[in-house]
Amino acid sequence: MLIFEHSRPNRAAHAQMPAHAADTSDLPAYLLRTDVPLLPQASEMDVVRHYTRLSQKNFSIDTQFYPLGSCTMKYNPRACNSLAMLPGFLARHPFAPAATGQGYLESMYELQEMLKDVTGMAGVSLAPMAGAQGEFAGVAMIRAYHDSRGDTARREIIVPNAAHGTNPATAVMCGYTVREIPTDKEGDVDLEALKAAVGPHTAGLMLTNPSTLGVFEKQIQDIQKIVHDAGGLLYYDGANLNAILGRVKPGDMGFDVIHMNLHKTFSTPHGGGGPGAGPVGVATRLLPFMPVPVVTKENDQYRLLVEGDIPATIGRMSANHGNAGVLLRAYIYARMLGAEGMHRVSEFATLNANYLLKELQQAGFDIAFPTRRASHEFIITLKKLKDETGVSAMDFAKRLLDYGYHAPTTYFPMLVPECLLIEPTETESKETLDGFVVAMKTILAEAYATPDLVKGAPYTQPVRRLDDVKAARELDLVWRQSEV
Amino acid sequence: MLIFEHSRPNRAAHAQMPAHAADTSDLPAYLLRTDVPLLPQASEMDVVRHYTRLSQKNFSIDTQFYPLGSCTMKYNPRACNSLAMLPGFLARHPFAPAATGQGYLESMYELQEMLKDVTGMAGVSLAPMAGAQGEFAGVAMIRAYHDSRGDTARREIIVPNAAHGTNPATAVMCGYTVREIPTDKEGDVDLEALKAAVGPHTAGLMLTNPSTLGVFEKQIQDIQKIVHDAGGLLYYDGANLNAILGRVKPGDMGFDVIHMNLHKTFSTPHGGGGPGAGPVGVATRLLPFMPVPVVTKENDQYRLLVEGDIPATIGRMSANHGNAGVLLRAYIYARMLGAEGMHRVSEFATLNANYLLKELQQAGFDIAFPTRRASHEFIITLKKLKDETGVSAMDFAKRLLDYGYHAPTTYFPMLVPECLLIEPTETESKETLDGFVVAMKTILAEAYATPDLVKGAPYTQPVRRLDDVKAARELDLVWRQSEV
Amino acid sequence: MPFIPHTDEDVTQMLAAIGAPSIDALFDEIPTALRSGKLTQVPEAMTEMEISRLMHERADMDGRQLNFIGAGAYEHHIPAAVWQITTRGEFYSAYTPYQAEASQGTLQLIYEYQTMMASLTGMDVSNASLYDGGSALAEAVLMAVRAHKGAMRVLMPKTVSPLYRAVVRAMVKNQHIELVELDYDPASGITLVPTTDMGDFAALVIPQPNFFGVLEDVDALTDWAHANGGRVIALTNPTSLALLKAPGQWGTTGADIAVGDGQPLGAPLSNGGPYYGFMTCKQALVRQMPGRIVGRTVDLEGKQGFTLTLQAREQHIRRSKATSNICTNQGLVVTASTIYMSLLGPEGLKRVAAASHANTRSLLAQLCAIAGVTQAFTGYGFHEAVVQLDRPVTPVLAVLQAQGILGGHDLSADYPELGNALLICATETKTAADLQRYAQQLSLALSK
Amino acid sequence: MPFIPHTDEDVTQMLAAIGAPSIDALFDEIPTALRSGKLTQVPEAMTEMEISRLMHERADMDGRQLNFIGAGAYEHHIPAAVWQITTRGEFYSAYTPYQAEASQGTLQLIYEYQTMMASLTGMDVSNASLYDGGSALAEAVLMAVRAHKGAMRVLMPKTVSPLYRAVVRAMVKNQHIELVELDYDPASGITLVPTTDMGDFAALVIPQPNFFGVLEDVDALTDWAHANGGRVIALTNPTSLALLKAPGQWGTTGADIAVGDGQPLGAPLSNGGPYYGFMTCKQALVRQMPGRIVGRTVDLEGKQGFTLTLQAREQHIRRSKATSNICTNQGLVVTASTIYMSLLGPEGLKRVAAASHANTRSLLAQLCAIAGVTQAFTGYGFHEAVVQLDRPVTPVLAVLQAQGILGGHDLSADYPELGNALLICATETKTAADLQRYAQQLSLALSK
Repeated sequence: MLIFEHSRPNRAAHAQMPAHAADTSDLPAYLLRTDVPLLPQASEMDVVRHYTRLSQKNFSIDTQFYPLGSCTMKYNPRACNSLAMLPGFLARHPFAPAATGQGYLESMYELQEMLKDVTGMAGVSLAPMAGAQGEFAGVAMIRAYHDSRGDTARREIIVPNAAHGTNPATAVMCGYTVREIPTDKEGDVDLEALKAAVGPHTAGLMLTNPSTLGVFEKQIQDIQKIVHDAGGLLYYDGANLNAILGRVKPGDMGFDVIHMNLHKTFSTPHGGGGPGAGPVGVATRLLPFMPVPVVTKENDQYRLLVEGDIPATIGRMSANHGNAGVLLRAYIYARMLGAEGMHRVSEFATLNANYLLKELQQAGFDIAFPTRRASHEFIITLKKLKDETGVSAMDFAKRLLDYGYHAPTTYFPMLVPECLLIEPTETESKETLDGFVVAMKTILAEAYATPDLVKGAPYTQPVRRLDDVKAARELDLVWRQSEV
Repeated sequence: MLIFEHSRPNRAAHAQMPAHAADTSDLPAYLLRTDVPLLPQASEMDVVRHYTRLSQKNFSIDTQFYPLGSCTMKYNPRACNSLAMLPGFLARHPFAPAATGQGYLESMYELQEMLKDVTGMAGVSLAPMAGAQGEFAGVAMIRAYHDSRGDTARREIIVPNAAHGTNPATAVMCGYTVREIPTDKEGDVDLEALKAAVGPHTAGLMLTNPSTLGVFEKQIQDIQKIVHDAGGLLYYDGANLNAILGRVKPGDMGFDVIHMNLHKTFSTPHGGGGPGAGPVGVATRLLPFMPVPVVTKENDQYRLLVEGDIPATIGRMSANHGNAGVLLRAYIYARMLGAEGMHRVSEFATLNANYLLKELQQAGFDIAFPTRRASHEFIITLKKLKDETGVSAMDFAKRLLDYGYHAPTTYFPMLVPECLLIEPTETESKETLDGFVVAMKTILAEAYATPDLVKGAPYTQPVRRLDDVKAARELDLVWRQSEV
Repeated sequence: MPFIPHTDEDVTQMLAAIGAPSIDALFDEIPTALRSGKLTQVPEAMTEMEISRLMHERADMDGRQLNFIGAGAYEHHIPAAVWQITTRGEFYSAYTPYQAEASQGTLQLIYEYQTMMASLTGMDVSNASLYDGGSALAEAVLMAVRAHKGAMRVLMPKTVSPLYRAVVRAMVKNQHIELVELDYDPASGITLVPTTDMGDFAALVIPQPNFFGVLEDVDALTDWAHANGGRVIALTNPTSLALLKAPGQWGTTGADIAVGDGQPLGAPLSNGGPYYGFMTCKQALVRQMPGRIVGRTVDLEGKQGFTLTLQAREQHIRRSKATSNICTNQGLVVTASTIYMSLLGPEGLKRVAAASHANTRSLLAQLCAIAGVTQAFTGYGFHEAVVQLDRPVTPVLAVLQAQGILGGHDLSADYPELGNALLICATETKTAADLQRYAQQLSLALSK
Repeated sequence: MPFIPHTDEDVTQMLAAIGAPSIDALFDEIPTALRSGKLTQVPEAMTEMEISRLMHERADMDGRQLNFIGAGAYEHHIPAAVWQITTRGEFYSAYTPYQAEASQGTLQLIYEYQTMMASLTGMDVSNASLYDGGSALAEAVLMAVRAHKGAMRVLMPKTVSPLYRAVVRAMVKNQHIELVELDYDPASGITLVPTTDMGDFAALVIPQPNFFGVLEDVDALTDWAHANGGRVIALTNPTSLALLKAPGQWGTTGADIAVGDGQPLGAPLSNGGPYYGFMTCKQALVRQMPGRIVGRTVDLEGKQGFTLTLQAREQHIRRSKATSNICTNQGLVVTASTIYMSLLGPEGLKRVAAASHANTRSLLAQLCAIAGVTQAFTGYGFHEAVVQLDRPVTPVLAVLQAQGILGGHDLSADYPELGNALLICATETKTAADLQRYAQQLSLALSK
């Protein structure tokens, strides 16, 4: 039932509106609305009941295991939520003077300092509101750097073919053309192809390391040298930072700029699709171009540096200071981890991934890169299963829902057929992983014994498999009053 | 799965404990614990996940309609919760000086004043922590009153046979014997029996009005006269106060003492079985006996009156000021209702009850007192159905769970066979009531067509019908480590 | 009309269905003379926005001072998860779990709670909670007398909280139960084993730690009571049980009933409530226990499930013959407490107890180094202690309060024999700097 | 080890299963030279209790002053239910709803959100949200240019927030899109319909209300833009739309794209975020729209269900040819906003808008009665207004701030031509006493 179906003309949650309708007769008719917008007319209880029940139709970290590669679905500490929502933080207007926000600004300054340390970069801006905006800021800084040197022929960004789709999309948004380079059999960048690709047209390379294939790019030092020697800069996609937190610093690998997904590595909630936060860290040569605002400390007072303070800035990503409440959550999480805790994040994320890889291999699954260590994630391919039974990676994934597990990432990276990208994260216990392996084995057996059972999954969710084709062909994006 | 099954030796939620084990070597061994108590050893996420999932196995007002007679399961406004839990309220120690709790105490003072007004009583004490404690305080005051006058022969409390079980149980706790009197066919107290029962041994009468049969006691003025003339006092059980809020004041009916269930009429949450709050209101002659503490206002400052301030007090029900946080919620609710809103509570609770009665009567259900108006609740009896199909009120109730409705109160009051006591409250919409009627009709048809289907209900809950006999015979009240 | 969904059209349709001309007509059975007029003491309705602002202003008045008061309610850290989960609608707005199949969440949780409390106290069984510590003690006294079937006397040490004793008095006095006070040793602060014949008694109450924060000699007291035909009611602080010997292990055969206030396990101080009383006991006494109890059983298909059991003891079945008139438990606070205990675990709770103990010891040492402050008792302590000042307590506390410090609980009214006595407490929430600040301010206050 | 469940025994067993001697060994593919040492700028771990105290202290520093700043972020009452439901684990910790069957809660909610936003703006379709108002405007500019397939110029009135214009500049400058500024009428504060030939342009942005709180002549501007071959991008405050003409009704055929910041609909001020950007448009442009979109469809059994649709536009499918690089939306804030709109309803939102408007009018009247204060513009206003002072704004704001009042947003840096201009705002959260207090304090400040 949709909320609109609870709606009746003139019903309302009366405690939630000003008691009287104030006078607006000073406004002329030609500026005024004449129809009633289609907002629900419902009682407070009906709204509470509707959305409480709706929430129960979701999988979530608080209720299920998400072995979802590349997404780092780990526990979101509840304290981060309640402390970031303390009245003093919530009530402050973004344009209120810095003097009224020292508690917030101090926290943000310290977050910048911590992120500089873990990434090994010279500066951090918290401004970007999500990973993709962080990427945009990063590539825009690369461009600003070359432009500032008059090196304007560099109009190409190199991207490995295993990269996230945001990488090429971002490069285009920054006015670059994209050149894809292949991956070798071991899952590493094809060095020869890279050498052939670089040149005076190369603005930079965007790389995820550990890669989207779940392995650490062993030749990272060579790659760095090739790109830098050609005059390009190196962009680090922080999607997989959880795998190396406190163990390897992107700055030490020679990267010039990095974005971090705080909703991955720093455990801010995914929230059903956002908000995230995508701070960028930069090497010294990119400091002059950082997106504003940046928090600074002067005479023990904190304030935001804006356009006038960083004259060559690429500008601003938002009218304010990014997703401030998300940044606060990340700060609180970082403080609870501490230095030691950060080291342990990558250790146990890696332990969990390698254990799960081994157990699934034992259970008869094909590992995409069996000779490699898993980073915090790894890939299995169901190509053989598909060929033999017709059961696809998608079918397999849907069947997992019936067993109470969120599906792994499917069909990404695109270059491994029928793949499942699996990332258990450090916050799951051995028993949970063992339970998942049992479910995987059970489904594997089902796929051979009763393939139609698996192809028809899921059976236990609020709906059966949905018709995506119909959804795209017969677009139905809004409810209409005429449906009542 | 029980929380203990998530437990592993030496696992822990490390953010939740002091970082180091402090020195306790000054304590001698003979005072110390040597075994490890059976508390879970689990990660923070496992605990959060376990209890979040567990919560989803509950019905609740926020997810379902509860037509639960006598319980007044209405919407608990979310603001009452968040405002009662503001840090300043939560952090205050009950023994902190009154000067540090003026915000709380002022609210409580105003709550007392409002409750005096709606009950028509001369004084209110907020001390009792639940209805049963309110009853205890009320009857103890009746006893203290008689005792203070040397009228010590009055050792009997009269209770109608339709009363809640707490009434006789309370009278016994106060050292009284209980005399039950019958109810007439119209659902009213049998006046002749009452006249025959009263005498110099009569300490008082405990009455619910509207009664547990869902009707307003029409002869209340006669009853009052009979009891008072015999020298007894009148106790008002506030269970059904929602039915007359702002319309009839128990004080005007001549009652000497009343308790109120704030978790009913004033919408504090039931919380899966408490905490409640059971303030008592008293007529002038009982003022000297009120339970402490009581909030007073002196020179614009608020403080608690304690034993020394009310020398003849029956004493205290708790070491502190009762269920303070519950009282705050009731206060907030009362302020949001306002005077007009309180009138409307009883109006719409009564409208909903009478509408539902009529619709169910139309649908073929037998109404226990068809000639009477429903107050905020009413009774249907399934005796005929039971005789014809074997389907009992319990079976019917369980089947309602399958349709997403909580069961009405069953088998209470005991004097109506196979009864369902139904109270829709004022916060449910006509559509919800109509939906409930459809479910009731459907089950009625099922009971005749496929009685075994109804007898086997529920089918859609986390468990099927439970074996209560086994539960009581083979007591299993704690989990044991040996089960792992 | 806050919280009422009815539209005018709804009302018209519903009245038509009823066949009544107006809502007013639905009240026609109420004698006209009784119908009340307007409420005069209830102000006009406030919107949520308005009440919100008012309550924020009032809560801000009740500012958080640095608190060193214990005396039965203790300031502990409560993990954020505890109340975030507890106030989920499914727990918060659920009814008492009488419909077991639709209440497995609450029921399983209580079963888990019962298991934890029984283990923490070293007893066999637990109920689902009572109102608070004081009323739980009163119920334990009634229960012991019921079980004894003879003696109507209960021995009550003066080291039991004066307020708890007041609650017990109020609740048992109409049933002719006599409470016999036991004195304490003025040097050690512990209750001495009686050396004279105390006559028949149904039970001895043993507080551990006692109201002075001092640890009683529970083994000796327990064995003495049992040897003299009385049962033992243990009154304990649940946090302390992570560190101290469980009542079930006291003496040769253990206490018979254990009660206390569950507040330290996840309930905020909150002006005194809602807290909850816990009660556990030996298996033999289970049918004498008041309050709700959850049992594990199976469903039609043999699947594990949970349900309220032994309801035949309760008022809604047994009426005037019930074990108590008690009806509600403190379900929501028990929910919080169960989550709290699960998050802390045995090691966490033990560290909380140990840190509180060590902080109190440290504070005590610092305070007693101040001229004019002495320690009142020589007995072992847990996380509270009594100090005696060289001048009346009230003005000293007022000076501290002006500095933002709540310096403790003044004992001079309840225990005049102790002189200018102050009960102090420092839980794990206090830092070394906090303790130092208190000592400095007290030193300043006493130097004037 | 906060948030890591592993026991030593777990680690031993897991390493044995892997066949690795240590956790360290699992990193053996990383070149030794790259392994970093200790983190030096990350302090030692704090327990939840410790960080809790620290954050409470910091939040208390950021005290709540009486706020009259608007300028793009507005203080409205947010019903308690909104964030209590939004932060339920099932919404808070859920992933992006790619697995539709396990995400019907989030997906249905977004479908409901799309319906509300489309209706509020008078447009056909909505996406699932973008980052914030500024970036939504930038995406709308890119979308209009994409759709136009010719002109690379977009007309941008100076009455659009200077910060929004900065965001748009930063986001489009690398794609050779030219932003042409349009001046405003210094008397009325509205953007005048251009009377000269503006050349080819892809779109005209129309802010309503504009940054000065003044209402533009949206009908005339819309018709002019359409007559000259450009599309219309409406930039609106969603609260105002309960009162003001919806973009879909502007002029003869309505705006083509509507964007804005959703913050006023249930997101707290919160230092500037997280907020969300909304975007709705005409049906014809739906495939040019960036961001996620939810559609209704059916399952295998014909039952209604919801799923992400038109994913072929998005970066994870289309990569370098995507409509945008955008990946996340602001799901959780949209959740809050959808609940907010459901609780307020059309009448509630209209009353909020009307009360904000009336309060601002009243404040403006009181301020302009003070010597040295004049109203800057004659145009109609919504719930903000510009006043001009007889002296520099900064020191006056500082005096007010010392009295606990945030007096507004200083315009002198961004609009030097307006002199000592101050943008003020009073939403429904302000009482008559609040307004009076501001007027009194300003009067005092200016009398010195």
